[in-house]
Amino acid sequence: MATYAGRLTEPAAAERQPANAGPAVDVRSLVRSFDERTVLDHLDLAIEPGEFVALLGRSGSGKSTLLRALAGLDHDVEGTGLVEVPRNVSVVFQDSRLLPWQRVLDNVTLGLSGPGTAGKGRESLAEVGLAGREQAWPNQLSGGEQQRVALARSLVREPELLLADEPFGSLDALTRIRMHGLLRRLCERHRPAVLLVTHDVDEAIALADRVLVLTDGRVDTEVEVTIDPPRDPSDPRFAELRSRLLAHLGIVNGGLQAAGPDSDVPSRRPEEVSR
Amino acid sequence: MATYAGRLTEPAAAERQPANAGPAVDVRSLVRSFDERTVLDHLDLAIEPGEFVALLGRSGSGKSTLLRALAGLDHDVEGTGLVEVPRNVSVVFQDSRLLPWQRVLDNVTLGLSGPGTAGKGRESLAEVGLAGREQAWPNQLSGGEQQRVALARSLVREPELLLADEPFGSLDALTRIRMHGLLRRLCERHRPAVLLVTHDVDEAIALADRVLVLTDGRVDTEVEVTIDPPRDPSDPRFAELRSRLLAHLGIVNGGLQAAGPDSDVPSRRPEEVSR
Amino acid sequence: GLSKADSNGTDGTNGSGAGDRKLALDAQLPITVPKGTTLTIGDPATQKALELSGQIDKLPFKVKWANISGGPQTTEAFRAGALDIGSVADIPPIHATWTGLHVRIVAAKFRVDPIHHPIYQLGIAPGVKVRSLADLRGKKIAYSPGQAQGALVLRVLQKAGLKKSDVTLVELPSTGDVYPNALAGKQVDVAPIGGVAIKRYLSKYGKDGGTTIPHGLRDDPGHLYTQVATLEDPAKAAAIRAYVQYWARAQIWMDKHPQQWIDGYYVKDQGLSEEDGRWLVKTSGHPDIPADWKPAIARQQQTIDLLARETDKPKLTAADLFDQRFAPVATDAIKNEAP
Amino acid sequence: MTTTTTATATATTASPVRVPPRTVTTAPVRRARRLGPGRPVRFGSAVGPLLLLGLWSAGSATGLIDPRILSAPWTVVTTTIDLVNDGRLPANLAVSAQRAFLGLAIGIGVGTLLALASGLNRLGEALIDGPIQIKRAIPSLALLPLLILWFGIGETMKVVTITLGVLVPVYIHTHNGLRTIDSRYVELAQTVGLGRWAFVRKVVLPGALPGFLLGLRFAVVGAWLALVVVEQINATSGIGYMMELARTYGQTDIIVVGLVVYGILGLASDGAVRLVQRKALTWRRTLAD
Amino acid sequence: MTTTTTATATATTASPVRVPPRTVTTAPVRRARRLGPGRPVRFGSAVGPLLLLGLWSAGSATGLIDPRILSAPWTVVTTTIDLVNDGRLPANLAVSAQRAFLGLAIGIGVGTLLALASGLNRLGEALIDGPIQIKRAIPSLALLPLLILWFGIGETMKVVTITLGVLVPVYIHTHNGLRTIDSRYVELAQTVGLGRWAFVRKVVLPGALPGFLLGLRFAVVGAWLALVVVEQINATSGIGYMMELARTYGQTDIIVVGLVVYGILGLASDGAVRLVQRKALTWRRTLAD
Ligand SMILES: Nc1ncnc2c1ncn2[C@@H]1O[C@H](COP(=O)(O)OP(=O)(O)OP(=O)(O)O)[C@@H](O)[C@H]1O
Ligand SMILES: Nc1ncnc2c1ncn2[C@@H]1O[C@H](COP(=O)(O)OP(=O)(O)OP(=O)(O)O)[C@@H](O)[C@H]1O
Ligand SMILES: [Mg+2]
Ligand SMILES: [Mg+2]
Repeated sequence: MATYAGRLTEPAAAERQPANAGPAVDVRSLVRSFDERTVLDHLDLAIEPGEFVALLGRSGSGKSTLLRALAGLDHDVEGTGLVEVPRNVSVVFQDSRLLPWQRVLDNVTLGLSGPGTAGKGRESLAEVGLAGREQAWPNQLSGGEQQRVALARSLVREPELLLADEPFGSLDALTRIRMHGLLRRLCERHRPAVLLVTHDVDEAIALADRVLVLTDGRVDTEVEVTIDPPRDPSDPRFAELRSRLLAHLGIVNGGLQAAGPDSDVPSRRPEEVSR
Repeated sequence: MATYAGRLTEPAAAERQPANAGPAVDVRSLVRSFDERTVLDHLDLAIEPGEFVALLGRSGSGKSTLLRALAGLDHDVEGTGLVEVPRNVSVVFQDSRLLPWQRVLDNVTLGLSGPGTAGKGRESLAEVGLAGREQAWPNQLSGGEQQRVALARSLVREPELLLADEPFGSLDALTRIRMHGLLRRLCERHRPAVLLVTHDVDEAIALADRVLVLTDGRVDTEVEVTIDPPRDPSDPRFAELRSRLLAHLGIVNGGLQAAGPDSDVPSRRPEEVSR
Repeated sequence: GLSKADSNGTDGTNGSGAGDRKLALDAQLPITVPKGTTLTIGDPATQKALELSGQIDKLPFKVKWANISGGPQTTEAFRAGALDIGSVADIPPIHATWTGLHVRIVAAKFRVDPIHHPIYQLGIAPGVKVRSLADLRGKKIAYSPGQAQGALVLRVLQKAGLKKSDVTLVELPSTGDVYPNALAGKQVDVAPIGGVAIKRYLSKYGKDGGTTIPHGLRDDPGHLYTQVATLEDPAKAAAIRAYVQYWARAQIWMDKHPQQWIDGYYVKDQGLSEEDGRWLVKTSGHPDIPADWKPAIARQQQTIDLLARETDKPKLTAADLFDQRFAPVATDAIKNEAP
Repeated sequence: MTTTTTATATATTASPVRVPPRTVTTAPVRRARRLGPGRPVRFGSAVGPLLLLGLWSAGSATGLIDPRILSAPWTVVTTTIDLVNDGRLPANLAVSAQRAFLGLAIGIGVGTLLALASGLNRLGEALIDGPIQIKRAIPSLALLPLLILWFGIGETMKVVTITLGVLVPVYIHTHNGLRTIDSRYVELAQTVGLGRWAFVRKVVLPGALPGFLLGLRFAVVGAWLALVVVEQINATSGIGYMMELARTYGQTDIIVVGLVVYGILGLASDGAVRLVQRKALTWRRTLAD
Repeated sequence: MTTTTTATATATTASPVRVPPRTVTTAPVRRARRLGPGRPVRFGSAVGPLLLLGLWSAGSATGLIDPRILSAPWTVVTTTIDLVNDGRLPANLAVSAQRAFLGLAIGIGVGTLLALASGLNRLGEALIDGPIQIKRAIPSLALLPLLILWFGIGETMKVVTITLGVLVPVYIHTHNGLRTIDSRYVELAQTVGLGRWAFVRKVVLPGALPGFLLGLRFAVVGAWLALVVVEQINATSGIGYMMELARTYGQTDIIVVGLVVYGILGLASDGAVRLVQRKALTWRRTLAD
C-alpha cells in the first residue's frame, strides 16, 4: 500500500516502516514549479493515521497543488517521500468535479460496486441533505448542492485518508455546521487521516488536531489544537489560536477589519507569496 | 434603459417612473419553478440606486436563480416587475465562468473596447493581486485566483448594478479583506446598486446597507445595517445583527457550534426550504 | 414499360447557341466557316495527331479541346451543352438516342482486316478452359450493360448461339483495370479486354495460364458524333465539316508516321513504354475510312436490334443515326491530300 | 453596449402569477440581447428541403430545368409510383438496406473498439491510428481492386467495403471525443479508484458520446453512399445498382428517383441520429438550448 | 480497487532536491493507476505506417504479395524516381495541389460562414441545414452531371466539386461545435454586453474551434480524394488523372505510386491539422495530456 506521488523517490528500505505503524503521509522536500514559479519549495509534511490536519494559506499559495501531489495526480512533483496511502483515499476537489453525464446518485457511487451500493449512496445523499435529488443531473443543482454531492461521494467510501479542498466553501452557515457534524462523525467512526484545506480559520480550529499555514511554498506555521471538543469559538483559547493564525495569514487584529497592511497601500500581494 | 427579466410583465405605464429616480431593481411576484419545485415563490425585491444589498440564504434556496432572473438570463421566470438596469451591469457568477480559451487579460476586458482597454484590464488585475498573470490561461490559475479574475472583470466596467454571487467564496481572509476594500472603493466612486450573495454573515453586515434572507422562495427577513463604517465585528450592534441573522438562518447561538436542531436528528433539511 | 426512350419528341434546346437561322438536316452543308465560330471537341487522339503533324493551328475555326471521350462522358457533356463533338465507338450514339438526346454520326473510321485487328479480345482467367466461343457455355462472363464491352458480350453470345441464361453474366463496370483484375483474381472466367490491357494481361498472367481468344466479330467502328442542334447551326455545321476533313487527314498521318505517333502520343503523352506503343500500333492495323456508309449502317442495325431485344429497348433505325452528308467529306479530304 | 432605449410598454397583466409557467405566452421583453439562436422552431428543419422542392418545381414548370437533366418533381412522383408498383424500388431498397445495416453495425462496433484501443493506449495508438489515416486518405475506388482480390466480388466484399467506410468516421470522432475528455474527470476517476473497464463505461464512453454520435451522423449517411460504389460490382439488385443501371441507360427520371431516395434516406438517418443525440445528451446545456 | 501490494523499492536518492525539475528522470512509482493514455510517445505515430510498410516489404520479398496486384515497395521507389525525373509526378502534383488548395480555401470559408449563419440563427438553420444534409446524402457521382451542366467541364466545375466536398465536413463540424458551446459562456457573453460580432469572435469561433479543426481534418483529406473524381473529367493533368490513366493501361506500379502519394498527402495534411490543433488548443487540459 505504500506508494508515491509524482516523482517521489523512496527512502532507503531501512527507513521504511510497517504500513500500519507509519505515518499516513510523509513527504519530504516536495518541489513543484510551474514554469519559473516555484509553488512548493522543499515542503515537508507528515500526517499520522487518524490525525485531522487543517491547511490554511493565501489564495495561490499552493494548497491545491499539494493535495494533487499527495493524491498522486501530479506527475511533475519532485522530492523524496513516502505516502502511506490506505486502500481508501478520498479526494474532494476544489471544484466539485461531478461527472456531468452521470446522475447525482451515480456520481456518488462512482467506483463503488457490490450489492447495496445504491442504498449506501442514497443514504449518503440524505446525510448531506439531498434526499430526493438522486436522479438529478449535476448541472441542475445549486453550487452548494454540488459541493455536498462531492462531499457525499468522498464520505460514502469511508476513506482512510481524506484530502478535502475547501469542501464547505459554498455552504451557508447552518448547512456547514451540519456537514461539520457529518465529518466529525465519520472521523469518530473510521478515524481517517484528514487533510482539510479551508479559508475559514474558525472552521480549522473547530475541526482540526493541527493547523498548518502554507507560506512561500513551505509549511510555515504549525499549531496544535488542544482544546477539547465541543470547541466553543468564544473560548479564549480558541480566540487566541484564531488571532495567532490570522496573524500568520497577515491579519493582525482578528475580525474583518484588517489592521494589517493598509489595503490601499500596495503591499506584499498574495501572488508574491510564492515568488 | 428599463428592461425586464424573463417573462416579467411591465407595470402599467402610469406606475413607471423616470429612469434616474426609480429603483434600480423592482421586481414583484417573481415565480420560478423547476419541474414541480417552486424555487422563487412570488418574491418581491426592490433595490435603490446606489444601495448595497446582501442576500443570505440556505444552500439551494434560490439565490443564484434570483440573480439569473435579474440579469435577464432566465427565460422561464414569471412575475410582474421592472428592472431598471443601468447601461453597465456586471454579474459575478457563482462559478467564476472564465472563457477557457481566452487569456486572463482578455477575459477581464471581454466586451470592452476602445483605447486603453488593455491598460484598464491590467490595472484591474493588479488590484485583485494578479499582476503578471495577464497572459495565463484560466485553467492555470488556482480557484481563488480565478474568482479574483471574475471579480476584476466585473469591476473593470464600473458597473451601475453589480450582481455578485459569492464572489469571495474561495478567498483567504486577507485577500478577502483586500477585495472588500476594493469593492468598497468602487462603491464610493461610482455608487452602483449592489446585490451580493454571500454565506458569510459577518461579510454581509460589514459591507451591506441592508441584508436580506431568502427563505421558502421569498425574502423572509430584511435587516437594515445602520452601523457606521468602519464596522467593527466586536461592536455589540454588529454582534446583535449577526445573531439575529444567524437565527434566521437556523442557528441560535452565534458561532460555529450549532445549538439549533441537533445535527444528528434528522431535521428540516436545506432542500426542504424551497418545497 | 418504364423505358424513357419514347420521350424522343423533346427538341434539343441546349445545343451550343444555334444561330437565328436553322440549317435543315437535309440542306447542303455550308462550306465557309464564319469568323469567330468555336467548337468544343472531345477527341484527344486526333488533337495530339494534329499537334504532332503541325496541322493544329490551321483549323479554320476556334477550338476548345476537351479531354473527354467514350460514351458516358460525352453524353453527359452533350446534355450539359459543354461539348460539340465526341469521339466514340459504335454503342454510345445508340444509348444517347435511347436517353433522349438527338445525335448524328458525322465521321466513321474502321480498320483494314478488322477480324485480325480487333480492339477487344476475350480474356480467359488462369485455369479456365475456353478455346473457342462454344466453350463459353456455363462460364462466368463479366458484363457491363450500356458499355461497348457489354454489347460485345451480347454479340459474342449471339454468335456462339448461346442465350444469356446459358452463361452467368457478372455485372462489373469495365472502367480502369477492373476486368483484368477480375480475371486475375478468378472472379470471372471470361471478360472482354482491349488495347494494351491484352498485352499486359498476357505478360502478367500468361505464365499462370491466363489466355485470350479472339471473338471473331467486327469491333472496329470509331465515330465522331454530335448533337442535331449543333448541326442545325450553319456556322457550326461548316466548322464540323472542316474538322472532319482534318480528322481524316490526321488518321492517315497517324498511319503513315507510326514512330512519331508512338513517341509523341503513347510515350510522351500517355506515359506508356515505347514497346507498348509499338504493340498498339501493330495490333490496330491500318485505318479504313470508307466513302460508303451503307455496310456500316447495316452492321449498326444488327447491333441495335440485338441490344434492343436483350436490354428491352425500343427499336431504332440505324440510318437515322448517321448524317450521310458527311460521308464524302472525309474521303474527299484524304483523296485531295494523299498523293 | 446594450441598448439604451427605454422600455416599450407591453400589456399589463394584473396578476399573472398563479398561471402555471407553461401557459403564459406573453413574449418577454428582455434586457440582454439574445446571442444564441434561441429555441428550435417547430418543423424549421423542413423549410430548407421544402424550399429546394419549390425551386425545383418552379424550374421544371417554367422549363428552366431541362427534364433530360433533371426530371420534374411530378415525373419523379409518377416514376416512383411505377417503381413501387412493379416492386423494383422496394426490392432494391430492401437489399441495399440489408447491406447498409450490416456494414453499419460491424463498422460501428469495430470503429468504437479501435478508437478505445487507440485512445486509451499509446501503443494501440501507434499501431492503429496511422493505418486508419492512410486508409482514409486512399481513394476507395483505388482500394476496390485489393478488396476484390481479398474478399471476392460477393456479398462479403460489399459488406467489408461499407464497413471500412463506416469505420473511419466512427473511429476518428470517437477517438477525438475521448481524447478531449476533460482531464479533471480522468483525475477524478483515478482518485475514486475506477478500474479500467469502469473507467471506460462511466467516463470514457459517456464523455466521448457526443463525438461518437457526430461520427455516427457521418457513418449512417456514408453507409448509404458506399452502396453506389459496391453495387456496381456483381450486383443485380440494390438502390446503387438501380441508379448505376439508370445512369448507363440515361434514364434521368430513375436517376432522380434514386437521388430523392438518397436524400430522404440521408435526412432520415441523420435525423434519427440527431434525435438520439438530443435524448442521450440531455445533461448538456449548450448554446442551442 | 487499487492495488494492495506494498511498494517495490527504487534506488534512494539522498538529496535530489536541488536538481532542476526537468532533469530528474527517476520513474515515479505512482499510486493511482494511470487511466489516461499517458504522454505521447515520440514518433509513436510513425509506428503504424512503418509496420504497414514492413509488412508490405516482407510480403513482396517473400512473394506473398503478388507484384502484379501490388508492386513491391522498391518498385514503387524506382517508379517514383522515374516519374519525378521525367517530371510527370511533380507536374501532376502541382496541378492537383492547385485545384485542391483552391477548393479547400473556398470550401473552408464558405463552410464556416454557413455554419455561423445556420448555427446562430434559427432562420438560417431552417434554410441552410436541410440542403446541406441533402447534398451530403447524395452520391457525388450522381451530382456530377448537374455540376457539369451548371459549371461546364472546365476548371470551375472541378474547383466547385472540391469546394462542395470540403464544405460539408467543415460546415457540419463547425455547426456542431458551436452548437455545443456551453450555455454558461453564452450567458456570460450576454451579461458583459458583447455585440454579435464580438460574440462570434470571442466566444463562438474559439469555442467551435475544436469542432472546426476536426472538420478540417476531414476536409483536407477530402480535397485530395475529390481529385480522383473530378480529374476523370476533361483533365489532362493531375494526380487523379495520372492514376486513372495508369488504371486504364494497367500500370500497376504507377497506380501504387499514386496510392502512396495519396497516403502521404493524407497523412501529411492530417498531421498538419493536428499540429495546428495542438498549438491552437493549448488552453485545453484533456485526457491526452
Ligand atoms: N497548470 C498551471 N500552470 C501554471 N501555474 C499554475 C498551474 N496550476 C497552478 N498554478 C499556480 O500555482 C499556484 C498555486 O496554485 P494552487 O491551485 O495550488 O493554489 P491554492 O493554494 O489552492 O489557491 P486557492 O486558495 O486560490 O485555491 C497559483 O499561483 C497558480 O496560479
Ligand atoms: N436547471 C435546474 N433544474 C432543476 N432544478 C434546478 C435547476 N437549477 C437550479 N435548480 C434548483 O433550484 C434550487 C435553487 O437553486 P439556486 O442555484 O438558486 O440555489 P442557491 O440559493 O444559489 O444555492 P447555493 O447557495 O447552493 O448556490 C436548488 O434546489 C436547485 O437544485
Ligand atoms: Mg486551491
Ligand atoms: Mg448559488
